[in-house]
Amino acid sequence: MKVGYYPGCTLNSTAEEYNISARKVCASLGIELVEISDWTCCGASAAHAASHLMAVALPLKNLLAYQKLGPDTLVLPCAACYSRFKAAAYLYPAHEEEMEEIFREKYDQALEIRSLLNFLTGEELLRSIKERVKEPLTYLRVVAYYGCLLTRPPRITGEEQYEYPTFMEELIGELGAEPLDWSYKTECCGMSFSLSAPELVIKLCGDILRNAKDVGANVIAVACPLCQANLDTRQREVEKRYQVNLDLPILYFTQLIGLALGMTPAELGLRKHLVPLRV
Amino acid sequence: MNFSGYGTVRNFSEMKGTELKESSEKTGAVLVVGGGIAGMQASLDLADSGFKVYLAEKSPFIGGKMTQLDKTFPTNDCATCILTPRMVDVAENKNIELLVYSEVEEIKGYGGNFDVKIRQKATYVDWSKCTGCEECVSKCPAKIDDEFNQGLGRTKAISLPFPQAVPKKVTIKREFCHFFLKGKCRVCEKVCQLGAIDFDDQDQIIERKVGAIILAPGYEVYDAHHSPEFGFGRYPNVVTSLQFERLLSAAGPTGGHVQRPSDSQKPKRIAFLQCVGSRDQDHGYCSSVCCMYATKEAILAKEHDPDVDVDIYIMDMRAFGKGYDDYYNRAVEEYGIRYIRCRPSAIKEIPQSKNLLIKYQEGREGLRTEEYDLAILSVGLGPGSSSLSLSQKLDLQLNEYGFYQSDPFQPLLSDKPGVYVCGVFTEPKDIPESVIQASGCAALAAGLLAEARGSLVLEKTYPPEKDVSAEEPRIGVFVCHCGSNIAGVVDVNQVAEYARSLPGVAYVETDLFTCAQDTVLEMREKIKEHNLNRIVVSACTPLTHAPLFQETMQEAGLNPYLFEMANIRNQCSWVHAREPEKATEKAKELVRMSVARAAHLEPLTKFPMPLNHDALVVGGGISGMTASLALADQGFEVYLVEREGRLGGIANRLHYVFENQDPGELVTSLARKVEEHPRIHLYLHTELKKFSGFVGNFRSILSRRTDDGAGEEIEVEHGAIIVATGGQEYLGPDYGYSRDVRILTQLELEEKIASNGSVLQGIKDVVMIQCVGSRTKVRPYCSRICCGEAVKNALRLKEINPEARIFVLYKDIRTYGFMEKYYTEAREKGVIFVRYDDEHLPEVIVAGGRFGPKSGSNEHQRETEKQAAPHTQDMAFSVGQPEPTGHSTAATMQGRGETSASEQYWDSLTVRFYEPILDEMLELHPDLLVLSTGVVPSEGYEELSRLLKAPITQDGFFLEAHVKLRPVDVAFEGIFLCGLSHYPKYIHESIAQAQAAAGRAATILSKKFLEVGGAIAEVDSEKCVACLTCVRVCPYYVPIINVEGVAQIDPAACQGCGICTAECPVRAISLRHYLDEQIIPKVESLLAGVV
Amino acid sequence: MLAQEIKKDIGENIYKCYQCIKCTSGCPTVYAMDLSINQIMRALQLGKDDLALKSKTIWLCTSCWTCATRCPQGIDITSVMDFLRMRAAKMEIRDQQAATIAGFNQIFLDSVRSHGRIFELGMIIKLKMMTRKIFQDLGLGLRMILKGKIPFAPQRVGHMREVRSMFRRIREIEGRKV
Amino acid sequence: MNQITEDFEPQIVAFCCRYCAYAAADLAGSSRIQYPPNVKIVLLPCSGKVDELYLLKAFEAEADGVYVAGCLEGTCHFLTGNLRAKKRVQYVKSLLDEVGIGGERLEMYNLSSAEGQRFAEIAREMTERIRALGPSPLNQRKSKEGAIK
Ligand SMILES: Cc1cc2nc3c(=O)[nH]c(=O)nc-3n(C[C@H](O)[C@H](O)[C@H](O)COP(=O)(O)OP(=O)(O)OC[C@H]3O[C@@H](n4cnc5c(N)ncnc54)[C@H](O)[C@@H]3O)c2cc1C
Ligand SMILES: Cc1cc2nc3c(=O)[nH]c(=O)nc-3n(C[C@H](O)[C@H](O)[C@H](O)COP(=O)(O)OP(=O)(O)OC[C@H]3O[C@@H](n4cnc5c(N)ncnc54)[C@H](O)[C@@H]3O)c2cc1C
Ligand code: SF4
Ligand code: SF4
Ligand code: SF4
Ligand code: SF4
Ligand code: SF4
Ligand code: SF4
Ligand code: SF4
Ligand code: SF4
Repeated sequence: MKVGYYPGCTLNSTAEEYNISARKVCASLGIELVEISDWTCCGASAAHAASHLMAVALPLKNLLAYQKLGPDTLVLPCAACYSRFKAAAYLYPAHEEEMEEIFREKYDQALEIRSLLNFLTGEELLRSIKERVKEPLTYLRVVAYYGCLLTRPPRITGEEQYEYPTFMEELIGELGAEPLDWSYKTECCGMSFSLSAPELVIKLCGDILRNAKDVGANVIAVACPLCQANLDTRQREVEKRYQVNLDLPILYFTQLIGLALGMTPAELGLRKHLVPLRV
Repeated sequence: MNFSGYGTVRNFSEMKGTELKESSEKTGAVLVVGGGIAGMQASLDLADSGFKVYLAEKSPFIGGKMTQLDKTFPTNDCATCILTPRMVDVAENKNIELLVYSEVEEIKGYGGNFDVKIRQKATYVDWSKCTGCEECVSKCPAKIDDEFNQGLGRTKAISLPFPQAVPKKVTIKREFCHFFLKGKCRVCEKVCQLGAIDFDDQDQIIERKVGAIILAPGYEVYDAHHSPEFGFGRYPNVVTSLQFERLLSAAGPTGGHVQRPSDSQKPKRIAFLQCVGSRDQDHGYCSSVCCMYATKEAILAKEHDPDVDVDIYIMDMRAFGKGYDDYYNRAVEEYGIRYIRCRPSAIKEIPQSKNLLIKYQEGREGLRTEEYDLAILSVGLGPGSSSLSLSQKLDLQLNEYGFYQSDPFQPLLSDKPGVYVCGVFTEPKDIPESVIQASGCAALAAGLLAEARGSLVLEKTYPPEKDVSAEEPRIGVFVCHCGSNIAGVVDVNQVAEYARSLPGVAYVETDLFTCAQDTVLEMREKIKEHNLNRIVVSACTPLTHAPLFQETMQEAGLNPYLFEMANIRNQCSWVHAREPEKATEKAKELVRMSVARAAHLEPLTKFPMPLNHDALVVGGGISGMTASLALADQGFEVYLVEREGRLGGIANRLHYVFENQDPGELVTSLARKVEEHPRIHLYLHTELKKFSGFVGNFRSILSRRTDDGAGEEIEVEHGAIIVATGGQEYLGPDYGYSRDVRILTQLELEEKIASNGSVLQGIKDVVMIQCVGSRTKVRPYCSRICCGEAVKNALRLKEINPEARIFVLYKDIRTYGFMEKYYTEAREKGVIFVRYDDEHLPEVIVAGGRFGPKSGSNEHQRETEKQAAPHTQDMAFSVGQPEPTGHSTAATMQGRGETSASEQYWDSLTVRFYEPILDEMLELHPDLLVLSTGVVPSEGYEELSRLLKAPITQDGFFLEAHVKLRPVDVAFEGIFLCGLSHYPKYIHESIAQAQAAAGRAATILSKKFLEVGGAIAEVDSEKCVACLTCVRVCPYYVPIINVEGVAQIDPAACQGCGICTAECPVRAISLRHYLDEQIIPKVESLLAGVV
Repeated sequence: MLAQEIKKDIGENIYKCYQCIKCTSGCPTVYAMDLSINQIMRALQLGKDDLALKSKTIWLCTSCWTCATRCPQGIDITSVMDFLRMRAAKMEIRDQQAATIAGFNQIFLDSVRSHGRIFELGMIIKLKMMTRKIFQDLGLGLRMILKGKIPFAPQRVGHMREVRSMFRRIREIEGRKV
Repeated sequence: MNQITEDFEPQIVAFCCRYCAYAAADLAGSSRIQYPPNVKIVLLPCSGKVDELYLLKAFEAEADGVYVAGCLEGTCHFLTGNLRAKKRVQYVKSLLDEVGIGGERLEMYNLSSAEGQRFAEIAREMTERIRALGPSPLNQRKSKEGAIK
C-alpha cells in the first residue's frame, strides 16, 4: 500500500522519534510512505493567527505538490499539521480565486487527508497490527491523549466522536495494554505556548498529568509532537509546582505499536524522551 | 327542554380545506393514538360524551411519561396519586377499547370515515387469563435492565412494567427470553397456574372504523449520550433528569432514597445542567418544562435531605406558567437552591471519589470550579420515536425539529381533516397544557361527529335488581389463594373456615384466583344458587379489583354497593411473609371486619336527573367566541354574553403574530361565524347579573344596556357555564409611562407598526424593558406573552429599518417552545439582549424626572392606568429625536465607562442600565422606549367570582379545580374557564383552552340525564340547624341553605368526600355507603372479636 | 464596527451569542485572561471594539477549538479569536505575556519565510532575546539539546524562491484588500 | 409490667384515605415491604371523612392505638380533607390526654400513594410506639391477660 506522507517540521527536529517509529511501523505493515523531498512548513500554530491567506496557502502549497505525486491518501503524523491541512482543504473553496493567483494552479480537492492515528486504526490495518503483535504490552496501563486538534472542530475534521474519541483506546487494547478511561483526553495542553507562555502550559499539563496518574495510568499515549513535548518536557516543573510524583512517560502511539511488534526501545527513539519508560 | 345532545343534528363544523364527503354517514367512534396523559384525557372526554373510543398505545401500559415521574410541579402532587385513578377510569370505561402494545399500521379514508388497521404485538401471555400475580416474574431467570426505571434497576424478560401498571398484565420481551433465544427454559409456563403463557402468540391486525383520529404520541427525552462532554454513560454519577425522577420516587429502584449510583451514598452536593439537548444549534427550540422540572427535582431533593446543596446551571429561568414564578421564588428563598447563570462546558470526574467537577463563571467573577456528588442533566423533550412513521402514514409534515407544528389559529387541527393533534407531539409542553389540548381535541372531534354521537356507545343493561332491603344478610365470602401469593403465607382454608363461623355468612369458598375469568362467571351462579345478598371478596385491593366483582354482582341482579373487600394480599400476605401465623390471624380479622361492614351495607342507586343542554359563555374575546363555536358545532345552544359592544376583546389590538397571520382577521372571521351561527345567541352590552342553581340546571339573569339607556333583564337556563372574561394590558406609571410621547407599551408600538410602519423608518435606537408590571412584589406572576411580543415587535422594527439598534432589557427571556427560533432570529438580526435583576433595575430619565418600576403600590391596577391611557390617542409621533448635546449615543456606547451623569439631557429620553457581562453602567438616548407591560385580569373579576362562587387566585385569575389534571374545570361543578381569565397566554393557547372548556362542558351537556346519587352526602333536614358549617367546609361549594332554611346538598355536584359529614356539629349529614353504622361496626368487630 | 467585519470576513455572526458562558467555562486558558471569552463577544456586540482588540485574551487563546466546538449557537469563536489577533497584531501590545505570544507568532512566520520550515533553536534564541529572559528556560533547552531533540542547523527547503513568491503574493492580495 | 409489654401485641386501627394512604399500603404490598401485622386498615374516601366519633369509638372498643393517614398536605384529592382531619386528630389527641388515655396513642400521617416504604415505616413506628406505651387503659382484655401471666 502506498500513501502520501507529510512529516512536518517538528518530526524532522524535536519529534524525530515520532518520525522514526512511524516509518518503522509502517514499513513493517507493508505501507510505503511517499514523501516529497522539499515540503514546506504548514504554518501550524501561528499562521492562522496572522493571516487567513497564509493559513490556507501554506498547507495548500504542499497539497498541490502531493496531488501531482500520486497516492490519493495523504497521512499526517502531526495533529497540528493535520488540523491545518484539513482546514485548508475545508476553506479552499472560499479562497479558490486568491489561491489560484498565488500558485497559478488549481487544487482538485480529491486528496483524502487523514491523521496517521486515524489511518492506522482503520479496520483493516488494526487487524493486521493485531496479527503482528509479538510482545503484548500487558505491563502498561495507558491513557490515550488525543489533544485538541485531532478531532476538533468536527466541521473540519469530519470526526463523529469529536468529544470522546475511542479509536486510540481500541488500538491500545489490541496491543495488549490496558486502556483506561479518563476525563482529559481532548483537553488542551497549551500547544505552541510551550515557548511563549510556559506558565500556562505547566498549569494545563498539570491538570492532564495528574488526572492520568489518578486513574492509574503508567503511560500516556499521544499522537502529536506538541502534546508529547509539553507533557514530557514540562513534567518536572509540574511535579515541582504541584508537589506530586508523576513519572509518566509520554509515548507516541507508533512507539507503542513498535514495542508490541517486537522492536527495541532504542530503535524507536525512546531514549529521546525526558521521562523514561522503565520496564 | 331543548334536547340536542344526541340524535341527528346538523353539523356546522368548518374544516380546514373541507374534504368531508357530504352524503356519507359519519362513524361515531374515534381512534386515539398514544395513551399518555393527553391520549387518556381525550379518550375519557369522548367516551363520556357519547363516542366510542379505540385507544392505541405502543407500550404494554397506559399513562405515558407521567408514570415515570415522582411528583409534578407546581403543586408537587404525586404523579402516581393523580394518575392511577385516571388510568383505572380509562381501563374501566366501557366505551373505551384499550389496544395496548399496539401501533397504527394503516389509515385509509377521510374525516368522518376512516378505516384503520392496528397491529397489536404479541405479548406471549394470554391476557384474558393472566391476573398479574407475577409468580412467573419471580421465577424467570432472564434478568434485564429495567427500562421503566431508566436502566437504574433490573427486571425480568417476563414482567409487569411497574406495580401500578394498567392493564396489570405481564408481557414477555422476546428479545431477552431464554426460550426464544436458546430454545430452553419455559419456566414461566410451568409456574403459571392459569396457563396464561402462550409462546405461540402472534401479532394481531385489528381493523376498526372511526370518524376521527386524535394523535397524542408524546415524546422521547434527549439521549444524553449525544452530549459526551458531560460524560453520561461513562461517569456513574451523571444521570438524566428522568433517571432522577426514578431515584426520587418512593416506588423507584432505590425506594425513594436519593442515592448516587457509584456507591449508593446520599449525595450532599447536586448540580443540574439545563438545556441539555435544547436551545442549541441542533435543537433550536426550548423544551419548555425542564426549568420547572429541575426546580421541582431540586426542591424534592431538599425535602429528602435538607442538608443537600443544589446548584442549577441555567441560562434563563423559564417559569412562565400559572404559579410557576412563585414556585421558583420559593425554591430560591425557602429552599436555598442556587441558580447559576452559566452553561458549563463539560463535566470531569475525580477518579477516586467519582465526584464530579464543574467549572463555571458567573458575572464578572473569575472561573470557579465546584465539586459535586451527583450531576443531573436536564434533558430536553424530543420527538417520539414513532412520530415520523406515524405522520408519514397520515401524510403529515413534521417541522424541522420533528414535531407536528400546527397553525397557531387552529392549534389542534392537523392538515388532514378529521385528524386532531395534542400533547407534546405538537410542541414541548407540560401536563396541564397537554390535558387542555386533549380536551380541546375531544371537543373538535365531537363537533365533527356530532350527528353520530351516541350511535356506537354501549349502554350495558343488567337484569333487574333484586330487592334485598327486607332480607337478613346472607353473605357470600370468596377467599382467594392468588396462586401462592396469598396461600403461600396465609392459611387460606383456616380463614375460610373462620369465615363460616361469622354471623350472617351464608356461603364460603376458596378459589385459586377469584378474579380469573371462569371463577367470576361461577360467582354469578353461586349468588343465585345460595341466594346471597352481600358479597365479601377476601383477596387483593379494591382499588383495582372492586369494579370487576361489582359488575359480576350486577349481572347476577345484586346491587353493586352490597360489596366489600378484605385486602389479605397487599395488606397481609405480602407484607407479613415472615410471620405466617400472625398473617393468618390478621387475615381472619380483616375478613371479620369486612363481614361486619357488609352486613350493614345498603343498596344505593344512581338516579337520572334531567338537565338543561344549553351553555352560557361569559366574555366574547377569542376565547369566548371559540368556546361558543366549539359547543354550537356540537349541537348545543349557546348564550354568549359580552360586556362591550364589540366582539374580539384584547385581540382587536393585535395585528400580527410570529407566523405572520393576522389576529384581526381571526377576530373578524370568528365574529362572523358567531353572528351567523343559528345556535349562538349573542348578547352584546350585556353582563351577568345573577346566577343560581347546580350543574345541569343553572339559572342566570343577564342585564343588557339598551340603546335608550334603560336596560333589560334576560333570564336564561343552562346546564354549564364557561368563563372567558379575559384580561387587559397593565398600564401603570412605571418607567415614566405617560410622561413622554416616546414611551409606549408593546401594544401601542404594535398598533403604530401596523397602521403606518414607515413612520418608524427613521428610528435609530430603541430600548425595550421587559417585565413591566409583572414579576414584581405586587404582581409576582409572569405575564407569559410579553417576551414573545417584544421579540415579535423587535423583528418587525428590524424589518422596517435593519439598521435600527434595539436593546431589550430583560430578567429572563421566556421564549419557550418553538418561539426560541424567533429569539435566535432577533439576535441574528442584531437585537441586543441585556439582562437585569431586581438589584439593578433600569432607570428612565425624562423631563419629569427619574423613573423606575412602580411596583410598590398596592392597587391591582385601575387608578393610574385608565387615566394614563388618553395620551396615546393624541400623541403626535415624531421621527428622529433631536440628538442630545454632547455625546452621541454611539460614543456613549463605545469607549469604556463613559457613563457621565446626564441631567443635562433634560430634553432627551435617557435610559440608564447596568450591563452585567462587562460590569458597567450604560446609557442610551433612544428614539423609542417600549415597555413590555403585562396582563392583568379584566375589570369586575371579583364580582364575577363572588357571583359564580368560582375562586380566584391572589393575582385575580380564576382558579382551576386541579392545576394538573383539571385545568379547565372550576371546583364548582359545571363551571369551566379559558383564556386570559385563567392566566395570560398566547392566542393559540387561548384557542386550545377554549376548545377544551367546550369539550369538558360537553361531557355534561351531552348526557341524556345526569347520573346522580351513589356514595354521596345527604342532609337530614330534621336535624339541620343551619349553622353554615357544611357550607364553609365543603371544598366544592356544594351545600347551600335552601328556602326552607336548611342545608341542601345537590347530589349531582357532591363529590362524596364526606368532609361535611364529619364537621356537622349535629350529625345531620351522612355519607352514603360510609354511614356511621357501616364504619363503626367494622372498627368494633376488629377489637371485640365478635360483632 | 468589528462585528460587521467579522460577519463579512469569516461569516461569523457574533450577535447570535446569548451569553450562555459555555465558551468561557470550557476555555483552558481563561483563568489567565483579562476578559473572558463571552465578554469579548459582548464587547463586540456593543461595539466596544478596542476593548476586544486590546485584550490579553486574544493572545492567550491556544486555538484549542473547545469553545467553537461547544458553543450552542455554533459560533466559531476560535476563528473570531484569529481574526481579532490579525487585527491586533498591527497595534501596540502592552501586556508582556501577550506581547511574547504575538512575538512568537511573528518569529515563527519569519522562520518559515526564510527557511521554508521552522528552525527551533533560532526561534528560541530570538524569542528569548525579545523577552530578555534568556535564562528562564535554559535548563530545559540544554536537556533537549543533549537528548538530540533540537538540531543546531536549520532545515532548508530546496526551492526557496517559490516560498518567497508565495509570501509576496499573499502580501499583495492583502494589501489590495485594505 | 415488663412482661406485659414484651408479650403485648397492640391492636392498631388505621383510617386510610382511598387516594393516597390506602394506595400506598397497596404499593408496600406489591413491593413486599415487611411491617408488623398489628395494623388493620379501615378504608375511607378521604381522610377528611374521619369523624371524631370514629376515633373515640375505636378507643372505646379497646384499640391500643389509632392513626389517620391521608394525602400529603396541599395535594389532597378532595383539596382540603387532610387538613380538616389534622385538626380533628389534634383535638381528639387533647381529649385523650385529658381523660388519661394519652394523646400519643393517636396520630395523623401524610403520605403519597408512591410511598409504600413510608407506609411500612409508619406501621412500624406506630406499633413500636404503642408497644412501648403498653395496652390502652381502656383495654380490659389485654390488661387482664397480662395480669394472668
Ligand atoms: C424529567 C421530566 C419531568 C417532568 N416533570 C413534569 C412535571 O413535574 N409537571 C408537568 O406538568 N410536566 C412534567 N414533565 C412533562 C410531562 O412529562 C409531559 O408534559 C407529559 O407527559 C406529556 O404527555 P403526552 O401524553 O403528550 O406524552 P407522553 O407522556 O409521552 O405519552 C405519549 C404516549 O404515546 C405512546 N405512543 C408513542 N407513539 C405511539 C404510536 N405510534 N402509537 C401508539 N402509541 C404511541 C407512548 O408510548 C406514550 O405512552 C416532565 C418531563 C420530564 C422529561
Ligand atoms: C398586552 C397583551 C399583549 C398580547 N400579545 C399577544 C401576542 O403578541 N401574541 C399572542 O398570541 N397573544 C397575545 N396576547 C394574548 C391574546 O390577546 C389572548 O390570548 C387572546 O386574545 C384571547 O383572549 P381572551 O378571549 O381570553 O380574553 P379577552 O380578549 O380579554 O376577551 C375577554 C372579553 O370578555 C369581555 N368581558 C370581560 N368581563 C366580562 C364580564 N364580566 N361580562 C361580560 N363580558 C366580559 C371583555 O369585554 C372581552 O371582550 C396578548 C394579550 C395582552 C393582554
Ligand atoms: S403467573 Fe400467569 S397469571 Fe400470574 S402474572 Fe404470570 S402469566 Fe399472569
Ligand atoms: S421462558 Fe422466557 S420469560 Fe419465561 S421464564 Fe424463561 S426466560 Fe423468563
Ligand atoms: S430554557 Fe427551556 S430548554 Fe432550557 S432548561 Fe429551561 S425549559 Fe428547558
Ligand atoms: S417580560 Fe413578560 S413573559 Fe417575559 S419574563 Fe417578564 S413577565 Fe414573563
Ligand atoms: S353543618 Fe349540619 S347543622 Fe350546620 S347547616 Fe350543615 S347540616 Fe345543618
Ligand atoms: S361530601 Fe364532600 S363534596 Fe359532598 S357536600 Fe360534603 S363536603 Fe361537599
Ligand atoms: S458559547 Fe457561544 S453563545 Fe455561549 S457565550 Fe460563548 S459565544 Fe456566546
Ligand atoms: S480556542 Fe481559544 S478561546 Fe476557545 S477555548 Fe480554546 S483557548 Fe479558549
